[in-house]
Amino acid sequence: MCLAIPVRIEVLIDEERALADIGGVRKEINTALVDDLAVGDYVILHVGYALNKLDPEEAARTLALFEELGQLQAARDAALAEEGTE
Amino acid sequence: MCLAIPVRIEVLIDEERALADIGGVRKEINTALVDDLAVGDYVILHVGYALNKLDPEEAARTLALFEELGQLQAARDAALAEEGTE
Amino acid sequence: MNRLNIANGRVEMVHGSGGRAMAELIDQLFAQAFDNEWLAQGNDQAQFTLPPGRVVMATDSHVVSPLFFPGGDIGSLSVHGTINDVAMSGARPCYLSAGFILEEGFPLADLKRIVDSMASASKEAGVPIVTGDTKVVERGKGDGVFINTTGIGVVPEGLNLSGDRAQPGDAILLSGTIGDHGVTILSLRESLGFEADIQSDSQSLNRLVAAMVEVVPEIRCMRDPTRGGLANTLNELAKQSGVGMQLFEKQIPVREPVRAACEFLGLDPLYVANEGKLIAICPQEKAEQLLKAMRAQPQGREAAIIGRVVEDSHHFVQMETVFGGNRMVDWLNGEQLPRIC
Amino acid sequence: MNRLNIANGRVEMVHGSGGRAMAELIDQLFAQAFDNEWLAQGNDQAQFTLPPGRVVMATDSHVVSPLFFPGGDIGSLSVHGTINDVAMSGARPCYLSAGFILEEGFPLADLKRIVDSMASASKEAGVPIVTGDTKVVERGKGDGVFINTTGIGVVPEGLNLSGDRAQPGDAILLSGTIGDHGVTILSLRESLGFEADIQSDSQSLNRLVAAMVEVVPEIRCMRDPTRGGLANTLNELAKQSGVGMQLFEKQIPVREPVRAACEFLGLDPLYVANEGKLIAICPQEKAEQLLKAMRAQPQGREAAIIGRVVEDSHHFVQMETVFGGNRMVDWLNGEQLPRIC
Amino acid sequence: MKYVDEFRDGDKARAIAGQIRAEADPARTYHLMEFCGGHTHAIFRYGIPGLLPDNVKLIHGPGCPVCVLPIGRLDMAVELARRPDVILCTYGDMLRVPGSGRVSLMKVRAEGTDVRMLYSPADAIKIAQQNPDKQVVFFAIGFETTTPPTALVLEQAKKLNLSNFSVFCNHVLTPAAMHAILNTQEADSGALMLDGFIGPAHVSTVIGSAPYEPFPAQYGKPVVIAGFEPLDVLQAILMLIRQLNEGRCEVENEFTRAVTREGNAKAKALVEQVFELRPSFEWRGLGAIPESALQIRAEYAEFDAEKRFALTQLEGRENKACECPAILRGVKNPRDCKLFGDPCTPDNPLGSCMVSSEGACAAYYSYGRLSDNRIAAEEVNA
Amino acid sequence: MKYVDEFRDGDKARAIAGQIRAEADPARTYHLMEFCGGHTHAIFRYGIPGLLPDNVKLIHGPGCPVCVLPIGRLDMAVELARRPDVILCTYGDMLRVPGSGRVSLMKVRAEGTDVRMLYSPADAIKIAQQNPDKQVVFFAIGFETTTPPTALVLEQAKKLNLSNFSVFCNHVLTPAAMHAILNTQEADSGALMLDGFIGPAHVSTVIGSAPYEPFPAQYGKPVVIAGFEPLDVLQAILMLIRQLNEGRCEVENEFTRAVTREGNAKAKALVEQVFELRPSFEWRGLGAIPESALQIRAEYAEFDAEKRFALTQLEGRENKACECPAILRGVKNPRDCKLFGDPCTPDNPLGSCMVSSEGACAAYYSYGRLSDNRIAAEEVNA
Ligand code: SF4
Ligand code: SF4
Ligand SMILES: [Mg+2]
Ligand SMILES: [Mg+2]
Ligand SMILES: [Mg+2]
Ligand SMILES: [Mg+2]
Ligand SMILES: [Mg+2]
Ligand SMILES: [Mg+2]
Ligand SMILES: [Mg+2]
Ligand SMILES: [Mg+2]
Ligand SMILES: [Mg+2]
Ligand SMILES: [Mg+2]
Repeated sequence: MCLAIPVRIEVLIDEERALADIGGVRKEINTALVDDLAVGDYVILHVGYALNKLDPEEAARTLALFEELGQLQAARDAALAEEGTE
Repeated sequence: MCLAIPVRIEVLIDEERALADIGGVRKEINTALVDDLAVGDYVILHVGYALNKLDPEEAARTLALFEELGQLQAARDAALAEEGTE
Repeated sequence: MNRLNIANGRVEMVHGSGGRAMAELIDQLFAQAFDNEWLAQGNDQAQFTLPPGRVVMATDSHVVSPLFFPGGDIGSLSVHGTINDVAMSGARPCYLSAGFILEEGFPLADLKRIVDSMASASKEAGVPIVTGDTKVVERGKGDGVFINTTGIGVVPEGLNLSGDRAQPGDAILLSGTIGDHGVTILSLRESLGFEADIQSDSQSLNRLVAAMVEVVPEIRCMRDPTRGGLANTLNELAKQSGVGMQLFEKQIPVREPVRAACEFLGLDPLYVANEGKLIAICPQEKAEQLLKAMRAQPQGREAAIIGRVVEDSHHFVQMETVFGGNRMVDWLNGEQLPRIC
Repeated sequence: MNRLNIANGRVEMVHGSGGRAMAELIDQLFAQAFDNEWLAQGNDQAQFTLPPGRVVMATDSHVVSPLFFPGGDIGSLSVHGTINDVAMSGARPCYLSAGFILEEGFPLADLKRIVDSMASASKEAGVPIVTGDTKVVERGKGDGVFINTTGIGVVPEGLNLSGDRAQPGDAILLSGTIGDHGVTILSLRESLGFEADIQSDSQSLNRLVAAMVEVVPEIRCMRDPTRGGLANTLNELAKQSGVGMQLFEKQIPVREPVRAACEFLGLDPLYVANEGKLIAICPQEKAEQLLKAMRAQPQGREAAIIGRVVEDSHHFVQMETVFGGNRMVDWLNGEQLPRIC
Repeated sequence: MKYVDEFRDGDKARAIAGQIRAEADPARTYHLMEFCGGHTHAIFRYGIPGLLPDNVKLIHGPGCPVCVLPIGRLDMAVELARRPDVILCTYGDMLRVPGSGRVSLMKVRAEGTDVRMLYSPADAIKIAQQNPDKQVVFFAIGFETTTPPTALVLEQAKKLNLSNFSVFCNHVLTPAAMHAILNTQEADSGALMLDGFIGPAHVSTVIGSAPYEPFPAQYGKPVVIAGFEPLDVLQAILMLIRQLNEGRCEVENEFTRAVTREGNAKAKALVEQVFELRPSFEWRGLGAIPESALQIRAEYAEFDAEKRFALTQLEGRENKACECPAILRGVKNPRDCKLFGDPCTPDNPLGSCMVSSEGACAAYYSYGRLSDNRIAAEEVNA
Repeated sequence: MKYVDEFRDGDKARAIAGQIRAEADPARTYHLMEFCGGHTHAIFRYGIPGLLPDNVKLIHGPGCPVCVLPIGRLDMAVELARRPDVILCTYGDMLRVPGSGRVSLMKVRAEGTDVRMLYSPADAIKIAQQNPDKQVVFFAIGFETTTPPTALVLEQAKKLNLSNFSVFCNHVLTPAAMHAILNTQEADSGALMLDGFIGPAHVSTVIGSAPYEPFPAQYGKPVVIAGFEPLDVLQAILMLIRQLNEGRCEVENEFTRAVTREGNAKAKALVEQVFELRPSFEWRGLGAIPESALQIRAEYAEFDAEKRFALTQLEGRENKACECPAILRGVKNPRDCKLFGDPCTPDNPLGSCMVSSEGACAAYYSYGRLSDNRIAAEEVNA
């Protein structure tokens, strides 16, 4: 029910409508709930309505965090491999 | 368009409706256009409505006329046969 | 597996989705009623071996309204209709497929009645329904149930029946009374609403055909006079064979109520549909023998020789009326009848 | 014979009456497009000989909405769908029948487009439409056109494919990307109204199948993952064979726009219909050889090994997700999708 | 079927036909017009022309209500049917008649409009009751046979206070048309060969035989009212030949079992109550004929579709090559039309006479194009 | 798909899962409730339980709007749908939920009523415009995510002056439900084992993170707001474990890319303008919760289906053996229900939790009934 997905704004049609893209799928969406949209912005799309803008910097930060955890895991894997070869 | 057929009144349902029979087919008909109907009467049925009563004596008279012509024809046939055998 | 609520349930869109609900419908309704080894294989197709001979294939979709009528229903009709089309080639019908298009909201109890009726028609004729398909359309996009059946059969060695083989001098035989099916369906139309002691003649003719071709393998062609009735089917054959036909009205069996109903509806029984009758054309010298063989079968008890093939470059079908005059029996001309098959 | 007004005419009730108007429709539209010796016989059934081998019969009614879509229409779909069902047994499809249920008022121009599309699909696959039937229902009792096709074919000697033959250890192969057909149809729904650079994968697979069984006659079974998609078809096979299956999500080809559309519609591509894809199960040691044979065909260029048959008393289909977890891939559960086939 | 089968007896037919041959004067030709389509239909269906000597010629009259309706009136019905709020109901034959540009009600129905075929006008009332959101219009056509049921339906609608029912009235009058036939240019110039009328069967059950009395008196044309069964027709032909041979010229009644001089008084009174004469009405083939049709009286104005929908009279576009007008005036035969049979057929009618089985062209086409390679039934049964 | 695929990466998942195993204290159990059905769905679809150590237990919360709607409200929608003048529109999942006597909207539709599935509430407006003769009712359900679109639609209906459109409002509030869960008898008695919440993703994009601040403060339960992608869920689990290990108890936000403390001010203002708090609303499983749902303000009363149709609250008949209520309170697992799997399945749902793929029973049934004979992908490709 709360199914929603990030889509990229491709064209601003008017105050309330935009053309959005996700993975090559283009769809007209309602943007009345979100101010100050620009082409290239990502918004969360729900039942045909943009709910909110997505913050690319925050997304990058979260992904960086995952990256760090990935390095920790690599270290653990290496340690495990070492153990295994001992 | 003026397709109509004699049917026999089987049951008088009310002032305006009767059950009629033709050759074993039973159908409810409207009788509002014909007064003084009785079971056993034949009426001319058209687009679901009885148009008129059929007069059995007149029908018999017409058929008797045909019968006479039939006898004339039989006589002609006999004469022709005679000719043929001559 | 959930149990279908056959008593009170209805067809829902999900029954056509390809998922579990459809599998349940198929298992509990179709497979149970038709019950044979091929369906039980559970594949998207049936496999079997056929006896040697030419193979025959015929198909009919059935859209009759109303679905139930005296003498049958869309289920039995769909089995008879295709078995008969296969049999008209002289073939022994061997297997049937069944494709259902169900309308959302159709009562499962009615569907079961129809499917059971198909099953018993199929069993009675000895022709199993070996593969099938079910689709569901939204309410308002169908009419309860439409059923396509397709049949295959095999023509025994030595037979060669085809609509283009009638020859001047051949006799035209009819297996029984005409008009029963069409008039039965008409009698159910609310606006016509008449009652008569008649019922559809819907029946399988494969056993009759087997008896006929055994006795007279020289039969030129057979055809079942369904939509368009006797008149139209004879015109088809006349055109295909490039011949004319001469019929005799007084030899064509018509039940009294059928004649009467046609009379008050302004219809001609020659154009009214049948579902369990056949026309056969054979050399004149075999006609009596064939007639005897037909009358010996329950489906041919009222068979009659109704006319003869004649030379006619116009390919006209004509009929001597009971009245003594001769008239044309033309192709059916766009008559407005309810859906009958 | 009158000329049909194909450009501006519409289907009328009289086109289904069995009379001259119907004969005109059949002659000028169907017979002309399908054009083959069997139809030309003009009988109510087609006769032909079959090569030796087990005979296979499959049927499907097609009720897709909309009738025309990128990559095909109900006409081509109805030819592909049944050819594929026949071919999935390993058979060479030989002949098709076609049964039309037309809605009063349907434009003849659209009907011609559909019939022409059937004709070219049939020609391309080398499987002629040899017999047919036409019914017309009143406006509001149908949905433009429904088409039933039934096919028969012959299984070459030495092949024995059936859905109950999968064995633990067998490899599961898929002939290409999934979800293209279903998502294409969804994209045309007015209320969804999205655009994507995709089209239906509707195509005949008989040539691909012929190439496959020639190289690997040991194939256990094949099936086309149509309604219910890959997930449902694999569950069917698992149930029939009494086995489980283990899939690997990352090996299942899905086009990006299909994945994206499913994402925003809340669908799973595993459950979305395909019309030109097949699943094959074969002994593990033949898998690479089969994959190579598939990839050599235009219909199998994107083929992949997507999993393995395992022992499982629950007959579960499971999938290792791209994420690394394992999940069940259950039967389709009453999803509400538009009519897609 | 009593009163039906007796009147189709083959032996009697031979007898009457024999008598006709015996009495018909070989030195002259008898041109007899069957006014009614019902007679035309019976004549062809039972093969009557084959029983008659060559000098007895039947001319098909305009007594087919489908045939005589001018295209403009049909176009008005098409306009009505195309209104989204309207359900148009009419008799089956009317559905296939081509209007201007060959648009028939059947084609309009295939476009998606709601056009329904009626078996009885009473059903139109039911449809109105079942569709309170719609305007149900009964497109009424027909001669005096069909008019009383329409009158009853209008009365019923008034009683039921139906606000969504009306009648598009096209009822026409038989005697007026007979007068018109005898007053055409062709009739005046002698191109119309007509020695007498086979008079209407069922129309006469309603109006009686009296209204035909002017024809012998005014035009010197005898009239024999005949039933629609084939023996009735044969007998009427014999009776006309006798009148002509004997120099008599009167109204005779062969159909005495159903027709009296007065007709059905109750039906006539009802028609009088609901309808009144139109000052003039256009007939296909015959042009505008004064006082030849009925319109709905002011008391029933709310049920008059012409008033409710403020219909304006349309000028139909006739198919120029179609000979229906001349055929309806009795001066041409279907065979005289270049379109007859190709391309004009009952499946693809180009004119109204090819639609109803009572139309001369349709009857001629469906029953009359005979070849002559008959064999006898006896031979087949040998 | 940007911002989607990166959050489903299998290697990263192994890394976070590894970190969870490294940090989770084997000596204790972590009971974490994902409030949202969206999380429940992701957890099962991506096989997250298999990646977690045994002592990290996920509890499925009531955050599935289909699941928590009481049967009585559904019965009211059924009543509406059965009105001949009504077209009832709603989201797809709602169609299959069994109401009293197992009557679902899908079954009512099969009866012949006009029930339509919506993809977007904007379509309800279109349907109303296309069907001026009908009353179009949008059966609106959902948490704060779904509410702003409904508000927009109500505003639009008012602007368009639609006289045949109304909304049957069943919008509910997340924080109120969270409070309720922590205030049940079971919670008081300690039968509810709950150490912290994985907080809503899309609800929080609208309402922000601030509304969760009472939960640490009032109940000592930490909350980590998480996106609906599987890496988000794993990361949130890690963050909760860390809070619990470190003895912290606060609201944290894993979904910073879309959620701020304040949420979407414009959407909140619009909701405030159109809706107001209901004094009390019945939740399935949780009973009546004060101020837990919205109703349409008096200014929009003409578009309120409850007022337009004078609906009275119905008492639904629950299936007695269905454990949805306890599951929704977090104290039972689908496996605890005797009906689970037989006869209750997604195709034959006996309770609401078996309907939506976000319902705990459905998610569990469709994705979670795993056997353990996995083989590795590497082996297959060998
Ligand atoms: S044949 Fe056709 S076109 Fe010619 S007069 Fe008759 S109806 Fe008119
Ligand atoms: S399994 Fe079905 S009956 Fe049991 S709790 Fe879940 S939804 Fe209710
Ligand atoms: Mg057939
Ligand atoms: Mg048939
Ligand atoms: Mg046939
Ligand atoms: Mg199928
Ligand atoms: Mg199939
Ligand atoms: Mg198929
Ligand atoms: Mg298949
Ligand atoms: Mg057929
Ligand atoms: Mg209309
Ligand atoms: Mg309703």
